[in-house]
Amino acid sequence: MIILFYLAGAVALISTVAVILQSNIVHALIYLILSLLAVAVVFYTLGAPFAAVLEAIVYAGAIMVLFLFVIMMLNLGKFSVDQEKSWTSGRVMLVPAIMSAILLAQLINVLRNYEHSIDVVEVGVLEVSALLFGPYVLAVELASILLLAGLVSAYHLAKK
Amino acid sequence: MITSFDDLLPLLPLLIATATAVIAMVTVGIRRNYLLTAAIVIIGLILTSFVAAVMMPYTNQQITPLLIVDQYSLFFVVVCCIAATFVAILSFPYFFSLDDEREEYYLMLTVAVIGAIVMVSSNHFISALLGLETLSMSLYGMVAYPLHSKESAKYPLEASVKYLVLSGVATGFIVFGMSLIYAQTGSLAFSDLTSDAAQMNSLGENYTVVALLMIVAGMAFKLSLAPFHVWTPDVYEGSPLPATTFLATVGKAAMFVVLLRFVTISNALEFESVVTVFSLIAVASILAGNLLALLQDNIKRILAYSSIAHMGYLLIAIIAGQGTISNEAITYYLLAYVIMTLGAFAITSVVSSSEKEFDSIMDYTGLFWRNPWLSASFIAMLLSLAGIPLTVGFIGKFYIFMSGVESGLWGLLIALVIGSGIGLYYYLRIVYRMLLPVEEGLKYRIAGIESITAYGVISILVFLLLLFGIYPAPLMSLIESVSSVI
Amino acid sequence: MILAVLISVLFVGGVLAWLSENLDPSFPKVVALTTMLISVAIMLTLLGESDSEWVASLNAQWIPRFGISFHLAADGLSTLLILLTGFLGVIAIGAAWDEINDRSGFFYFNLLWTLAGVVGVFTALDLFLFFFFWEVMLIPMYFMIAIWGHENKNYAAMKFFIFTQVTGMLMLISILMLAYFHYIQFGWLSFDYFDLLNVSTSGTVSMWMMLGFFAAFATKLPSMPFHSWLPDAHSQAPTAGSVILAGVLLKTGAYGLIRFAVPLFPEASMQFAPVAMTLAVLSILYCAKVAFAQTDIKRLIAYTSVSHMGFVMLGIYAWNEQALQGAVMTMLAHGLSAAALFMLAGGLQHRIHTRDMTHMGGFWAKVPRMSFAVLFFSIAALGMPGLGNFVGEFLALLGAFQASIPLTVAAAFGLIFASVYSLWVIQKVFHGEYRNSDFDDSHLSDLSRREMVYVASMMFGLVWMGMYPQSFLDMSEATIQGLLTATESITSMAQN
Amino acid sequence: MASIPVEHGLILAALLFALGLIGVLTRRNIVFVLMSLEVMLNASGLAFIVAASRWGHAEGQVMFLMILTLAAAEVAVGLGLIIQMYRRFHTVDINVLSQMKG
Amino acid sequence: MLDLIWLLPTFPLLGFLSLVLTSGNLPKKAVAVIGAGSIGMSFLVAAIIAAQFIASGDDYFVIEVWTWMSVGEFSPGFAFYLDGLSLVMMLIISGVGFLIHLYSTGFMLDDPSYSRFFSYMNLFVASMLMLVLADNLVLLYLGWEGVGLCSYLLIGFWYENPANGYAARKAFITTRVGDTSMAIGLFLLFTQLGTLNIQDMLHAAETQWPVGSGLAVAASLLLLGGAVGKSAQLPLQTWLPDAMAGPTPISALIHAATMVTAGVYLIARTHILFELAPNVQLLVAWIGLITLLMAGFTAMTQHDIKRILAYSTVSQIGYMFLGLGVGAYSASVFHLMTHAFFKALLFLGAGTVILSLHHEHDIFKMGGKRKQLPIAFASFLIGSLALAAFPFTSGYFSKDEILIGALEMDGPGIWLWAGGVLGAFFTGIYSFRLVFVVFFGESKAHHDEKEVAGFSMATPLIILMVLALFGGLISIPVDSVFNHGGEHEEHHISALMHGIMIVVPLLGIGVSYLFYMSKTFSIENLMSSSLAKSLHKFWFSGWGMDALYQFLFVNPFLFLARINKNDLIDSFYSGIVALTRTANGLVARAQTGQLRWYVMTVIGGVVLIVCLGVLL
Repeated sequence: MIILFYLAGAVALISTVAVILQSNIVHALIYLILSLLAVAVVFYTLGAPFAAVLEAIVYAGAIMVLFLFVIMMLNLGKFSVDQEKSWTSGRVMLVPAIMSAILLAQLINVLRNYEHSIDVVEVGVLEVSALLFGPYVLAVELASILLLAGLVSAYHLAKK
Repeated sequence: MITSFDDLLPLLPLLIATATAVIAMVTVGIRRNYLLTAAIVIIGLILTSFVAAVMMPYTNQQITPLLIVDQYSLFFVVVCCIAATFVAILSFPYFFSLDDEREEYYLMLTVAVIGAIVMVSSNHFISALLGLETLSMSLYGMVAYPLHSKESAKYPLEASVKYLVLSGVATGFIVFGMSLIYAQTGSLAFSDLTSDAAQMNSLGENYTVVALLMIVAGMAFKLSLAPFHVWTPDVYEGSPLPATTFLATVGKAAMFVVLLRFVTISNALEFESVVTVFSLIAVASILAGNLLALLQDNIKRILAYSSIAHMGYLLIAIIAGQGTISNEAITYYLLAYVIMTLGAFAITSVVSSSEKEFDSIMDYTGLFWRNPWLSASFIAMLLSLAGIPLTVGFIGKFYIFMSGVESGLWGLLIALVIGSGIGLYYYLRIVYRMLLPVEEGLKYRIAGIESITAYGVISILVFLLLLFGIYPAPLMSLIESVSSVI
Repeated sequence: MILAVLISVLFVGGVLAWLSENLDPSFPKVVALTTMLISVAIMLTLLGESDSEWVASLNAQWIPRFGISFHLAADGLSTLLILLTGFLGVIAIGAAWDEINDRSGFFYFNLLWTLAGVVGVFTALDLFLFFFFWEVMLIPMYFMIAIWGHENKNYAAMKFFIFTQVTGMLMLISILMLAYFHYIQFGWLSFDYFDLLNVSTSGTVSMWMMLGFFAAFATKLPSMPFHSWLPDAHSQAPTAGSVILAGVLLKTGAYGLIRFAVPLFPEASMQFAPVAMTLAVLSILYCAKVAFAQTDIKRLIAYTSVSHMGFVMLGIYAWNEQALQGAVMTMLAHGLSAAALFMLAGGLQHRIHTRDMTHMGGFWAKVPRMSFAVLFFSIAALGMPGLGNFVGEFLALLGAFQASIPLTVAAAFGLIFASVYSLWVIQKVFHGEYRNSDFDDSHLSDLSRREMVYVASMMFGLVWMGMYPQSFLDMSEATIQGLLTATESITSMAQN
Repeated sequence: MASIPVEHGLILAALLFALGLIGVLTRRNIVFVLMSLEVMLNASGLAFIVAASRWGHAEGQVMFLMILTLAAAEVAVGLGLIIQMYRRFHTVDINVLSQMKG
Repeated sequence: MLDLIWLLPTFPLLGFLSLVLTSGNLPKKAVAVIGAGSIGMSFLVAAIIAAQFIASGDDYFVIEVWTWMSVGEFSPGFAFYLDGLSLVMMLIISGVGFLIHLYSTGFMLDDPSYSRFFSYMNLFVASMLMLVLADNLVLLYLGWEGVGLCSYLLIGFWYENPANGYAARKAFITTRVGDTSMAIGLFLLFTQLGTLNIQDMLHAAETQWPVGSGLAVAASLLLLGGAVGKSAQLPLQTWLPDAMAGPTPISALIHAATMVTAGVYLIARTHILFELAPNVQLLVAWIGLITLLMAGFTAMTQHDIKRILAYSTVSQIGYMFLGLGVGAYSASVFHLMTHAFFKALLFLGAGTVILSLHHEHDIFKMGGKRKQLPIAFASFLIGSLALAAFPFTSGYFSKDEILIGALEMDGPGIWLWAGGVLGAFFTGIYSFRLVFVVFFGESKAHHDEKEVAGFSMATPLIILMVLALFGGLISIPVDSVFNHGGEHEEHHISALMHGIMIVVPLLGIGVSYLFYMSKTFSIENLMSSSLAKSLHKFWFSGWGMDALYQFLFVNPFLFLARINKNDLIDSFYSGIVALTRTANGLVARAQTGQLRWYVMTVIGGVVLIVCLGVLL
């Protein structure tokens, strides 16, 4: 399990790096899906199978497909790949990379002290559901409102 | 867990608002009618605020871990709903001649209000996040609303994209910060971060501070505090005026309530570095906001910049949190801010429509002699923003000063004085424009039958502005009692 | 109650004046004059009552949360200044009578509201209320300058507003600190003057608080180095605005120093007195010198105002009976003489459409009555005995001499400078050869009958003040004695 | 059972978050920007799952669900905007959206 | 009748008010009646009062009309104080004043501003009477400033010419310097002695201050400052010659007979204070001496008839100061009176000359006018004789007394006496230079003009001639004022000294005769050397004092005023404005509109605050 965690983590990292460096948008999307799936595996190793499944189905599945649809609609071809290459040079990366590195360094700096190991206990769909339909039932309702907002907005914005 | 009717009753305002949204949606589904939709929404919102107002004295209840319905949240439910009602009324003439489907706008507005209601009642990460995102999600739509219209004057698309991307980044920070705190405390509810239980993980103060500041950064973004303010003018300018109004009033107020609750419950001010950072943010916001507005010619941008500064003023009261009246100060100032911002935008929106917005100060040359009433209202709003007596803005500033004095925040008070001094310049620039002799005929209509209600809104706002500025005692005692629950 | 009625009359009169414009464009001035006369009548009723105690006191709760009350009352000093306000109010309306034809309704609205604010300032005994009125009088004044001002009105109005507002906020901070100290010491919040007098403050904190008040008052007064708004405001303001500004508004600063800054912080004030007196002397000398260099006649008079108000500040910070009486007399006399000079300069500008003295000269032959009037008030301004200004300045210097000899000697040089610039004006404008190449002199006519009445009444006032100042000194005496007694223990301690 | 140090999980999340940030900062293609935002949100979700398993709670997973919902809604709106942008400007370059400034 | 002493200044004041209020609408005849009549009334009252006062035999008489102001211990009143000194002064002022007013009714007849002229004149007389009758220093200061104001107004009476305005301002401002010094002296006296009532004050000073105490020195020095300003003594004498720009009767009244002697009056009035500070008193004498010599030199070089007289006035007041300085107070006051007579006569005579010759001032353009202008000639002759202290004219008695006073003084007295005698020599030269050049020799221009001297102008001249000749016989009742305590000392002066004092002025006249009448000596020869030329130039310019003051005070002031016209402090605020604008420019540059930059600032902000949070 531990190995799987690190392995999946490494895959997730590498594929995410690929996402942000990729020029071909479809390739990038596929790397992103890979990354999400790897994260799903991480979820699993951390004892959250329900989350892992949702990550795979909703995130890697539904949302990414949405992206794919849009990319197909926009029909970004070879030209856009060249354009992307010209947009992403090392110089452009420099400052963002430094800033992110500082932030990361800060985070790692403070996280270092966290000397606690996870005793992986599986928290499955039952426990989650008990919460969702128990104390957090309002959250579910509110999430529906959130989706309603997204729906209405997206409907209005995306229509012809 | 909701187990009984007693648990449901405090949720009545939220339920009514949601019902309004549903009814409106269904109505739109059955038959599109602009007036009808607007009427439903306005009635629903008025009802919500009325119910919340009636409930206010009796209710103080935690409903599930997510929502706290106390006097304070109900007070802001009332404020947000009334403000939203006014926005809805102002929107009516504005979108009246939009060559697109106009009804969804009201839907979004209602949903946004639901988000705001959730926010002001939240003391839990989940509800705060959901409320915030519900509000933002609707705002993306509202900001970009006229983008199909051929005559849409401004850049709603640009505004919306900017807002969405930046807001997404900010949400990312908030969520990540929450996860760090959750990792530390094991609780998703707002909780005391200085308690022994929170500190037992031997993570050290820095961990908590970093987590806190990431959340604060995200919230500061939503409040457009420096240095997270850059989006404000562009989004304000690009959005249709009613959406800007909503964003600037309800959006800010709800977010500020969340920040207040979060900071108060988590005892964030116990960390000295957090106080320092807050102070720096406040000073930076006051100076940046006022300086940016200095030579600006676009009224929406001026108001955007000034809102940056006003949020900085409010932050002073947050920093003064140890004092006895800082909560009252925040509450009063927020209310004042809502009234005067709403008023200022109301006046710009009354002369504008979705086809053409008159947002350059040049457009207001000589307004005083053409329409003294409208222009006097505008001057009152601007002077209130500048904090001149007779207006609610003065009492608000008085409160801020009082809380600053109480906590001995001299540096911040000096910044406040300097900022207000600079602020006078650009408010007076607008005033002066209006006082100039009339040039060529007015470019815009200043009265139309569909604007009558909008004029009504302006009169109410002016009335409130003066009432709370001249005889604030009743409001003060109300605020004193509602603020005590925080 | 009388005071509340008085202030309301002015407020309501202002609104009526504005509204009456819709009926007929000539109504506003009539309404304004009527209002003003009614107000003066009300003011005069104060005279009978005021001998030593606070009269016409009104104390109603306003904002109980902060212990703020609507507390108005007048004593001798207030009554004097209210009367000055009333008198100059009538004069100002007179000055505007012909000059303001454009949108006169709103003009008189602003005029009356400014005066209402001023009366409020002179009578408020709650510091919050005081601050409230302090700010209220600014806005209409801003409008007056910004709408009916001259070529550079925006700049001038803005400068006026920002200067007074920013320093006003510093004062607000001080007021709040004081109220907060009251809260700490007595357990309840109060903004009442008499409550706050009991607050004992000391050391650095009290010095800072005092400086907050000082900043606001020194700006309004104005004193070096806060004076730079005044020349602009004066030169750009319409005549009536200048009259009110010079005659009354500046006096609120001096009044504030006497009523609040010193009594509330006697110890800090005593420590600060040398600095304040030095500033006063610098104002007197520096501004006299700058005045001399001006070519804009209204600007010149404005600088002289600063110079003269330096005597007031000198007198106040010398803080003894002669000095304070001198300060009060200077306030009154300068109120009349500066107002008159501004009115005449405004009249001149109205006639020849320029304020540039380099274009003028030899007007005596053309407008002898006006020339004589200007001569009279210039002479008064330079401190000619027999006229009010002399009494004030002499007493102020006499008192100041007991506090600081070197500063008084330096201030006395102001008398020389005063004669230098006063006579320079006379020379440039009225003496010399008449030449009209630089301006259109078709409207250059002598004082009208109405103007003569105003000018004569002000002359009469100055002569009265100069020849029998006792009627004024008696009114302010009780107040001053009271203040001196109240601060006696501290001042005597400071001197030892 | 095996035990994974909590900080490793959180550092993984932080790394992914930072990468997402870099993506938002560097890409000019708005679709990439949106994808990077998803990465950031996903990283936050991961952090919640890690924290949840540290406490053995289910609450963290509930939060994850909410983030998921949020991400979905945001993508929907975001993609809607992208379509409109492409329709209007025929490009996905975010630099065209800089008409307002000052 | 003594109670009515307040009527004295009231008549002229009423005259002033009625003339001002009618603002030039009265016919000239009425103006003349009001203008001169009011002074005449004053004189009448003064004469009656004087008679009664002397008859009563009291030392003094006080009446307070009303309390001017009362603040704490400070309560000066409108109170009049009459004793021998003020009696003499009020008689001179109202008497000579009346004569000059009478003269003016004729002299100014052609002037369009006839009424304005008389209004100022009346105001002057009122102020001057106030000055001399005041029982406290504040009231005296009122008169003091009032006469200064009238002097200003009258010097600049012909305002079209900017030079007149300049002279007027110069006069006012220069005297104001002295006035300010005096005001400070008043503050000092009040602070130290607690009263400004002259008699009480002097009494208090006598009892509280030992002779030579620092306070007495300071107080008397400050008062002296006022006196030298008003009386045109060193170092504030420069204004008086320029003051001749006014109409000639003004010069006669204000700048010869009355106002300029106010300084003498002040010192005489407060002589007890000066006696407490012997060094200062000596300084008074030296100032008088130096001034009289310097002015004497200058008077010999002038061409302008009025300027010669002006310098001679300065010189004569120098004598009075000399007298005050050596303690010969009554001699000084006596000289003050005789000087008033003969100098008024000279000026009025000069006025007749000037008016007759169409405003010609240069004496070298006259000549031989003896027959053409007989009355003027007579005036000049008699006036000059008195001025030059020709034996048994009025000037002779008074000047003699002063010189004897000097001689009686120990220590430097002999030097002061010698200087005074030398001055008398110069007086002889310049006074008769004037007479010889103007009235004798060949007529150079203006042959045809007739003398303008109607009844109103001739009468005063004749009266003044009599007074100038025989005024020395009047005895003034000032002993009680000055001789408090000690008996009056008899003069013990050797005949030699008397002889010198009689001869020296005659020598001066003789020298003048040799140069200007018989032309035995030639001025041209004397002037041939370059040293003489530059000396002449130096004296002509009044010892370069004007240039010196221009350089020391006026130019720096003008320079400072010019460079700081726009108010340095204002630039400070402009600087703040500029700074704000720059700051605006800087922050506004962040608003690029570029989304990626915006994201950058947001993330940068997070990085910043997180780092700050950790580091702080």
